[in-house]
This record gives sequence, C-alpha cells and structure tokens, in this order.
Amino acid sequence: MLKSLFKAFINLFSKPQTIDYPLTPIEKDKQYRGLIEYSEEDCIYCLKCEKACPPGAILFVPVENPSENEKNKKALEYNYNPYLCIYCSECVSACPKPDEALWQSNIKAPIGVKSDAVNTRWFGIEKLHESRDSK
Amino acid sequence: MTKIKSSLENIRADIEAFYDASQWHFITLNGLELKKDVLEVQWIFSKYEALDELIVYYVEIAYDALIPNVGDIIPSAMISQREIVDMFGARIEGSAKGLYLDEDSLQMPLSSCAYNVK
Amino acid sequence: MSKKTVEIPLGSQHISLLEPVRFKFECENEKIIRVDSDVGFVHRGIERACTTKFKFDTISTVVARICGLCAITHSLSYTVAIEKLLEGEISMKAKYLRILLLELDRIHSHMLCLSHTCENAGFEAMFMRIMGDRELIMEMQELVTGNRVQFDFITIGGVNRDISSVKVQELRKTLTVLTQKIEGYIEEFENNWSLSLKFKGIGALSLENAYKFNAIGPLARASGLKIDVRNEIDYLPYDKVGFKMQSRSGGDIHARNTLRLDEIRNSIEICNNILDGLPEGEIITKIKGKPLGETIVRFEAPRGELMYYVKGNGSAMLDRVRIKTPTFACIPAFSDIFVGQDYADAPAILASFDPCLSCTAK
Amino acid sequence: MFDLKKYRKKSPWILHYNAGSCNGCDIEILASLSPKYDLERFGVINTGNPKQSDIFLVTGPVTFRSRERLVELYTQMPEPKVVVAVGSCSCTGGVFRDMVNVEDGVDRYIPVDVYIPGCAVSPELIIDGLVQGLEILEQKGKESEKPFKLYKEPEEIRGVLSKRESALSLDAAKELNSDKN
Repeated sequence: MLKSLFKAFINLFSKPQTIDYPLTPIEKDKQYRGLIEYSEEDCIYCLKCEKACPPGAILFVPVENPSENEKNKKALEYNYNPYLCIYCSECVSACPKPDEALWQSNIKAPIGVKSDAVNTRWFGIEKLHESRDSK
Repeated sequence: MTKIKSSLENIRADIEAFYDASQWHFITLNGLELKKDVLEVQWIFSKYEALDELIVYYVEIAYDALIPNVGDIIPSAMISQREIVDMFGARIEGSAKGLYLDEDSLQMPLSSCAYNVK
Repeated sequence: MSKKTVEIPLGSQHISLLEPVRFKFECENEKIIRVDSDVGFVHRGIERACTTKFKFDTISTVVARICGLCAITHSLSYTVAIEKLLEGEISMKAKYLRILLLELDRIHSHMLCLSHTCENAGFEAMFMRIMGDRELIMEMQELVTGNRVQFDFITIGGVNRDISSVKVQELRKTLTVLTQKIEGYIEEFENNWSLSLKFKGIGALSLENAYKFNAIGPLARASGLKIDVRNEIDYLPYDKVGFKMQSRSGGDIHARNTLRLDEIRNSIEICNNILDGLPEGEIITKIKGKPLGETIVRFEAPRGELMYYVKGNGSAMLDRVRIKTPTFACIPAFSDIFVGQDYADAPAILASFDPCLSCTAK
Repeated sequence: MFDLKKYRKKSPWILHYNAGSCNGCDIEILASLSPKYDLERFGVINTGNPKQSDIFLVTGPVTFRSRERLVELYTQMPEPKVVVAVGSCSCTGGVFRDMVNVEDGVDRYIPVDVYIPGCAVSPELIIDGLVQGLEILEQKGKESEKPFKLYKEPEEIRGVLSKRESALSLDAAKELNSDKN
C-alpha cells in the first residue's frame, strides 16, 4: 500500500510518456522505410523494378510524348502508386543504379482523400500496362 | 525426413499402429497435386524433444477416391482434413466443405481444375 | 417442454476481438456446453498465389503479410526452406541477426497478449502500462529494420540491413530498462488480487488433453508438455545463445501468463548474449539457382510451431507451398477448454490463447 | 439544449473492423491508443458498437466472407459518418491485389473518405489520417443540416454533388478513366 502510494507520488512528477505528435513532428531515422523516389534522368528503363515489385505498384506505361531521354526507346513513363506500395524496397535492391535512379527516402507517405481516386485511377494505368504487354 | 509409402486401404491401420500420442506429435495433413488427376496426401509427424525427426506417411490417389478419416485416432486431424477438402476438392469421410470458401469463390483453388460457380 | 439451452454468438465484430472470428456458444445457464467456431473470415488465398502469381524470390515478402505479429517467422521459415533446397550456406553473423529479430518479435507479441488479457479482465491501467512499455521494443525494431511491424529484414542469403555499434549500445540500454519493467509485471501478475481472481484456475488444459489434442506453443508449455521447436532444429544456433526450455504445470490462464513472462525474460537474455557475441562477417551471401525438390522447415513462432512445406520443380515458379500455422493446429484444444467454463470468462480465455486468425485462414 | 453538432468534432468515437488484414494495422491502431501516441487526447474512444460511432476504421483487403459484415456495419452507423481505410491493402488491395478470395480495396463496397497508406501504417500516420477525417466529419455535419430541397437549380446540380450522389456514384473517377483511355 505504502509502496504504491510512493510510486504514484513519483509518477506525479515524472515526464509524460505521450509525445506531442501533431504539433511537434517526429524526426525519422535515415533508414526509415518511406516513399520510393525516382529520378527520370538516371533511369535506364531496364524494367527490373517493375518485375521485382510484389504488388505491382511500379508500372511503366506507354505515352505519346515522353520527356527526352535517349535510353527510353519505347516511350514509356514511370508510374508509382504510394497507396499500393508495401515499402519493402525489393525494387531498390533490384535496381542496377540504386541511389541514383531509384531509392527509398525517409519521407512519410501522403494521406489520400476521395478526390485523389487512388484506386480507380490505377485501374486505368493497369489497363494501359496490359495493352503494352500484349503488343 | 523419412517418407513411408502406404496405400488407401492400409493407411488407417498403419497410422493406428504407429501413432503414440506421448511420443509423436501430429503436425498436419498436406495435399499435393502430382499430375492432373493424381493427388498425394501426406500425414506429417514429428518426435517430441528429438532433433528434426520427421516421419511422413503418404498415399497417391485419384481425386475422387474416398480418403479414410483418422479423426478418432488423432482428434486434431479433423480441422486439417476440412482444409484439404476445401483446397483440393478431395473426399474425406465425415469432412464437409466450407471452412474457408464461400459459394461464389473459386472452388478447389489449389488443383489445376479450379472452377467458379455461377 | 421449454428449451433448456441458449445460443450466444460472439463476433465477428466484437470489442474484445482484434480479428474477425465467430463463435457460437451453447450455454446452459452460465456454463458453456458446446462451442462452434467459424475461422474462415480472413481467407485470402495466399497458398494459391504463391504457386501461380509470384516468383520464388519475391514470396518471402508476400508470406510475411500472412500475419503482422509473427511476420518475421513466416519470412524466415520460407527463406530457410529455399536455402535448404538451393544448398546455400549463410554467414554466422546473419544467423545471429536473424535470431535477434526473432526474439524481439517474440517479446513484443507476448507483451501484446499480456496487455490484451488484462484489458479483457477489466484491468485497463495494466493494459496501458504494458502497451506503453511495449513501445520500447517497437522503437528497437524500427531502429534495426526501419519499420515497426512488417520488417522485410530477411532475404534469401542473409539479412537486408547491418547493425552498427552505436545501435548495439542503444539496444543494450533499452534491454536493461525493459528487464526492470518485466520484473515489475511478474510481481503484479503473481500478487494482484483482481488479476488472480480472473485468471487463477480458469480455462485449464490438462496434460493428457494437451497430448491428445496436439497442443503447441505457450498453451502446451503451460500445461507441462515440453514442446519447443527451438529445441528441435539446427538451422539456427539456438544452443549457443542461451536458450532454455520454459514450462509450467497449472495449465490455466495464470500459468499461461506467467509462462509468457518467463519466456520474455529468456528472450531478453538471448538478445543480450547475441549483442555480446556478435561475430564479424558479411551479412549477405549470394545464392544462385532454382529450387528443386521438397523440404519441411519448422520454426517456433510466438504462438507455437510453424511449418512450411516447399516443393520446387527447377523453375522460377514453385509447385507447392504448404503453410501450417500455430493457431490452426490449436483450434481443437481451444474448443475443448471452453467447455465447462462460464460465459462471462469467454473473452478472457480467448485472449489468453493469443489467437491469430489471419494466420489461421491465410 | 445541448448543441450536439458542435461537440461531435471534439469527441469522435471510432469503430474498428478487420476485413481480412494481417493484424499489422490492427496492432498499430491499438498502439496509437496506447500512452505514447494517445489518441484519446482528441477525444477518440474505441467503441464496439456501430450505432454510437462516427468514424469507421477498416483494415484489410475485403475478403469474400467479410463483405456482408462490412456493409452491415456501415449501414448501422448514424449519419454523418467518415470511413477511413487504414493500410495499403484496404486502400487498393496492397500485396493481396488480384488474389482469388479478395476484393481489391474497401471502396468497391463502401465510399471511403480518407486513405492512409503504409504497410503496416505507423501510428503517426493514423493520427494524421484521423485529423483529416475530423475535418471531413465537420463538413459532412454542416452539409446534413442544410434543408433538403426537392427542386434544384440546374447550375446547382452541375456544380455541387449532393451528399447522396457523391457517396454512391464514382462519376469523377469514371471521367478520369475515360480521359486516360
């Protein structure tokens, strides 16, 4: 009884366990599994990341007027869905130029709302991707 | 891992003679499609407190053969039997469908002749 | 004649359940006389996808998503199975790091279970206390692997991330803090009046029934059945890091809880031993080839024995991946325990099993 | 009298349903209720009763057997309500996309307002998502107070989607698809 009273007294003056999250942001470690980032200039369009991705969150689909890149012979465009990604970094370990073309940052994933159409927009991209394979 | 082949008629007697609840631990029942209509069913046992001592009894049968029920010898085999019935569409005495699958999902999903009910 | 029994459903959505499972209790007055359960709510068809959709080198991230609590055991069992088929040998350092993560995972899973039992016994303050201290482990895991729950730490041939000496120091410090907290819990679980009232002598499984129903994991060890796969395998050097078999003899909820506390203590000891004797070397070795043949790999997940049967045919697609999960094998024992207990105790008993339905249905 | 609408935002109650996830997101929801991340600062209480809740947290890709329960729980909740999809697999299916016994994502069945990505989501993202959800809840509350008009001005129909329309139709999404094709 006395012991617990003593404990309660100590707890009264100790620092709270709760962190003040939305007001003070949490600093992430360098190795935190955050968003996958991509640089179009360094990409060599080997499509290894697309094959390695378990859920298929990275898709290269054909577009009519791609940005200039001499390695991009088939006129493909990189598409990434952060709402489908499972942040496993299989793509980064498959990439022949990691840290230049594709890398895992420590940025938090974005919160989506209805107007983002996270699921339905991706269906269109998947359809385009299927048409690329059938060609 | 020691594999012992048995036949559909003998498997129940074999397991009854072999199984001693205080020595052997029944792990699970495993199904495996060998060819289009040949199914291999394995009963996997391990020994308590021994280094990786596994014994596998197996039979090779056709899909529509009736597999005997070992639920009275090993009570915990009942639920594994229901899983095999669901996953391969095999027939086991006293085991009903519907542990995992619904009516409109893909039936017999692990065999090559999986089908959808419309 | 009026009906003497009444059927009471529990689930699939219920405040005391984390996962969807439905029980139908047939009760006579207060006593449960029969149990029906429906465990198929979480069936996703992972076994089929492993053989039709994914190539063998990406499956370890897929099978980790079977269960969030023992994710690392799943991916580890699968990778060890593939390494056995490819006859590759991995370095000692990778083996040690694998054990480290396995034991950290066990500690956090057991702490979650303990806090959940307390909540279901109506002891909210204890729930908050254990959950608050559990964050220490979660921070450690984030420090080592970069994520709190799904680590993706293990890959074919070794582990993904190295551990620096600064991190080793931090881990040691946190483990010391944690040891003191665990001692506090043991005192509370042994002596607290309201916890003993709800836990002692309730939901007991006898040793004969444990043998009869092939119980595994903490459920069996609390009844005195000495089954622990860590004792029966040689893929990982468990004998060198100070593993000790724990067992109790009561078989009731109290015995299960104290057994879990004992296991946490032993796991902390193992973690400390690993950090002391971490060998030098590469963390990843390249293993090439395509799997051919069949193998069985077993591991001790926090809830009991996990078995993987993998059969390859020499191509990138596997022939069969059979996953036997701990909770699935325990269902017959669970149903046996419920019979004869009060309905009011059902949520507390259920929480003390630490069931993992997403494992069960795959 | 009590002004209920004013306090709804101050204390939203949440209902949690697991529609087939791996438990990872569920334990993170529990962790965000625990002392370190303490969601109760925002007045959030985890209730097991759909009839008393404002925010619906769904985890997991929807499996075949849990479809019915999911829709049932959604319809039992009183208006205004906000649906939050927690985790990659409830947003789009995640790693379970295209598996045999799974529907890809929650928004096939019920309208989703906030999507929280991550596998598994960290508690800070859950807090972010819930804060976003609270704003939507307030907006929806205001919308439901407006008098119901049988006749609508033509511009009004074109400009603002009524609540029912926005909940049921995926017009905006369909347009996006047709643009791409």
